[in-house]
Amino acid sequence: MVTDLNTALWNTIAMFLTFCIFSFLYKDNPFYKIAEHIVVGVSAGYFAVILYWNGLVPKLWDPVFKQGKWYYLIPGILGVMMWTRFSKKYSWISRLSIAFYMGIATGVAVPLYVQNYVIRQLSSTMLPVHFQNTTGIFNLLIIIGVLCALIYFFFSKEHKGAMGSAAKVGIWTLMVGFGAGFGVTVMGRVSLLIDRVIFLRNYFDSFFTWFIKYIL
Amino acid sequence: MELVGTEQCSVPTDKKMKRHLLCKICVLIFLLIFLFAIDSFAQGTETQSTSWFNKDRLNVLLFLVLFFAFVLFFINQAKKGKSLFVRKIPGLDAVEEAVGRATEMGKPILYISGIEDMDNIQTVASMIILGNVAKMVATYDIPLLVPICRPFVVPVAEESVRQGYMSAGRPDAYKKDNIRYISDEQFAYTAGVNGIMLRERPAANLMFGSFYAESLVMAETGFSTGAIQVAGTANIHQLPFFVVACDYTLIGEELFAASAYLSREPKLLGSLKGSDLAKLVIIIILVIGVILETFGVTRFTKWFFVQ
Amino acid sequence: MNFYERLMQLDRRWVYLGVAIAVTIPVLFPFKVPVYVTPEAKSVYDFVENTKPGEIIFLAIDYDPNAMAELHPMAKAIMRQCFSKGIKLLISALSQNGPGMAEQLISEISKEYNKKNGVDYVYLGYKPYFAIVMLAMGQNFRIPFPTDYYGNPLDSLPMMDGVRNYDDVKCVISIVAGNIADYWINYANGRYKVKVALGVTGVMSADYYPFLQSGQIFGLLGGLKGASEYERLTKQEGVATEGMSIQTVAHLVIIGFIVIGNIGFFMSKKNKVKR
Amino acid sequence: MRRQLPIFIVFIAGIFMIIQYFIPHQSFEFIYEYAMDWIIIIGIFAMLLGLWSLTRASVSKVQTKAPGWGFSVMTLFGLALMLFLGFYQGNKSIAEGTHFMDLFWYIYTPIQATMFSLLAFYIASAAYRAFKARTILATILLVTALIIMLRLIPLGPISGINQWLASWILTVPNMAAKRAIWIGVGLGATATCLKIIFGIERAYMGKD
Repeated sequence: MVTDLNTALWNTIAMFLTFCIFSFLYKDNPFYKIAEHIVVGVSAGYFAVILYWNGLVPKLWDPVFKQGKWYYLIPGILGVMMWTRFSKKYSWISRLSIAFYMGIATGVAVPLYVQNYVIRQLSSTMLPVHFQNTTGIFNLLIIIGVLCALIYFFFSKEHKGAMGSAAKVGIWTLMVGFGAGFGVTVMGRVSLLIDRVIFLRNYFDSFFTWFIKYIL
Repeated sequence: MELVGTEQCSVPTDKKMKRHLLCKICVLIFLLIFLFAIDSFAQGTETQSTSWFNKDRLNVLLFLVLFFAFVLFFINQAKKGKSLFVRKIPGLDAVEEAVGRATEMGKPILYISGIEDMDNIQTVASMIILGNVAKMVATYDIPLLVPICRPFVVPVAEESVRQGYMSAGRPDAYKKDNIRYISDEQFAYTAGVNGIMLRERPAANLMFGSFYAESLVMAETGFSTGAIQVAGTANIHQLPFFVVACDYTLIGEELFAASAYLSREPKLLGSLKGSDLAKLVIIIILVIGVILETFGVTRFTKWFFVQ
Repeated sequence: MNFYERLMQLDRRWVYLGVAIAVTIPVLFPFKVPVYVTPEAKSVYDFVENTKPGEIIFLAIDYDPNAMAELHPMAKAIMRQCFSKGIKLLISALSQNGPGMAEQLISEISKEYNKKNGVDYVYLGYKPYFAIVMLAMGQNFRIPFPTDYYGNPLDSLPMMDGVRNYDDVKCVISIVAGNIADYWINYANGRYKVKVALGVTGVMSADYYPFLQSGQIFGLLGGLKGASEYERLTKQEGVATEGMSIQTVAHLVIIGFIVIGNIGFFMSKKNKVKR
Repeated sequence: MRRQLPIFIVFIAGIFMIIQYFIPHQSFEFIYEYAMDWIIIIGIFAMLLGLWSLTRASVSKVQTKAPGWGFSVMTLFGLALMLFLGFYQGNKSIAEGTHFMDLFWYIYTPIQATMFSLLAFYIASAAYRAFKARTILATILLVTALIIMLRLIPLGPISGINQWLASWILTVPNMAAKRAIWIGVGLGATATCLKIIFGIERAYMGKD
């Protein structure tokens, strides 16, 4: 891992920052504050630069000036209009850009939500129910679960009587789902921690090798 | 314009008319340019289709038209003054409770709108809730802190909060500096929010929007500061963590129902009713589909399959 | 506060310490735990085992470096199994930040088995809009990828001789983080009927069981667990097997804390009733 | 005009994008791609607003010597350094091996990865705190999570049964819960979009 002094120095900084963040588990402290404030500045700068080179240049600059697609100036102008927010008097102009953005975003979303979230889920829940094998019975359970959980999401009726019981089964189903979601995630999160611990192990490994080789 | 507010009409009517005309002409010219652009530049696209309707998507269209009709019908009903019942949603009652508690303690309220941009509808819903929360907070003199992850959300959040303060008649209490951009990066943002939680000690953390892995980091840090926490998201994979670590959680659709519930505005409540009716239709279709499928009729199910 | 109440309200830092120890000790002093092999992992393994030498499997490396910890071991195990059996690999990388990482992985493993680019494997690389790429590959691999990652025309590569589209590969195995997986199922399997197996992150795995049930995918590897099962099946114990021992201890510790909390809860409730 | 025009634009753009979905004609395909670029481009220009907001907050902290102002200097320094390194060599500045990427790999990445890994601790503490059999709902949550977690632990002969139970939970009740939530989310999100497009919900745009 430690191949040259440059990398060694960088890795030491990385190791130090790793410990800074871990120290937060004990309590808030100046080391965590250092790491926190640095990463806020660095990441904001990183994103600004990346957005410029990987966003603005290929999406606006190149089409307009290299490929002659002048009509890409229109979103460019709308983008510049966002900057009127720096002025009190003209800040209303930025609302036009916001309006375009919101219109496009919501318009694109509507059919996609209906397709992916409503109709697709609906069609894949239309399962055959039978009692020949477990699949048919499980299908029935899935359908009951979906129906009850949907009933839980009714807002304009009081959850009383039959509807109340169905809503109750619905919330139980939801809770089973959440428990499962929680349990499944633990493995992934522990993997992340293992990754960091292995980073530290490798760092100290190579550090001690180097230490023994050159100092002793 | 139906929303309550401090709207002023200082422009004389005929001048206003002229402006209206001007704006319509502008839009017309703009659309013409737009259509011209389409005609002459549509060659570079991936698909070279010349058909004018995608028949595979008829099911989506029908559902959408039905849904539009439901929502608009009930909004109309509400406008006519028909009263609409909405069941209790504990998570949303808790928002008011949280604001009340923060006021008692004289501590700030922290509002986190998730880490996605305005093109995610959850962020849009979150901004609408933010407006309602701002309205609640405005009357008491406690700061409403809104750290933000995406630059484009900043102006929208500013407008929502300002609008909320104005609706409550307290435009003077609005502080722009409390709405801060932190970082686009998920965990840099999380680090910043953690910092705010620990140093400014908000009495209430409201987290509504699209959250990812950072949900639990924020909720656990918030818990350790003793804040009352209400969260809501439609991202299923994060719901378990909010349910476990927060005092109240809005599950999925409840997040979208929040604006109607909090504002109690009849028109918005109408849309809730509309979407309930749509749910009823879905349940009926589902039952029919299951019965047909059980008896081996698969055409119905197939018709619902979208590519 | 009595003992049980205290048990119920341990300072969270004790929990943190528990987790830290659970993870650190196995990293410093590795040991092995037995792995239970699930049928969904076994079916991927069996499929590859039953593939004849010289036949082609399509391997899609569709993840970014930040999913490396979980998915790299899987990709390695599958590549090793294929190369050692003389199966040829056609490899793509459809995740935006993945191609460089995939290239490193391929050159590392191919060196181990002395396999040659163009003869024993072909690395197609990355093209944006994965859905369109998948559909186009159903027609011909040469539409989205006229050349391979290194710029060689596909027609100049001996392995690609007579290989046109999905019909000429035995199956698609996608090691994937994110929604690209859905498109392999809907497009590659749904439209072009090629057999698809997935290796996904632990968090995603729950979402893909239904596809297994409906037969849209023939096998599924989930997270580090799936990788360790595969390592076990192919008898090459690597990072995932080591990782699983840490996972096991960490899970035990977390479960232990849950049990402690509940003991505290029930006992203190009991005590209150008595009083 | 200041108030009407934006509402009008939202309406036109929204309806247009909905219609576009149903028309496979190449010119509409083109509009879709073009419109998506609009969103991206407008979003990029908004970055300056974000940077301004961040800088202003930090500078005012430094100016007023608010507690912890020294840390704000670090934020400003990190930001300025990144911006300088990202631009001073033109478009070569962000290639692998530059100082810009060094900062990315050795400062940003380790902090980001470590923040992420804190979740291993938090997931444990959250489980310890919340998974107590207080109510029926909490018990359901606790039991399912335990069954799923035990999947990873070699239990000898019970392993097979637990494995089966875990995959049953994942494929049956878990699936049902997800589908119901998705359908609800789909309806809620669509309704929210409609309210935006029809100008019923408009406070986000301000109105003076």
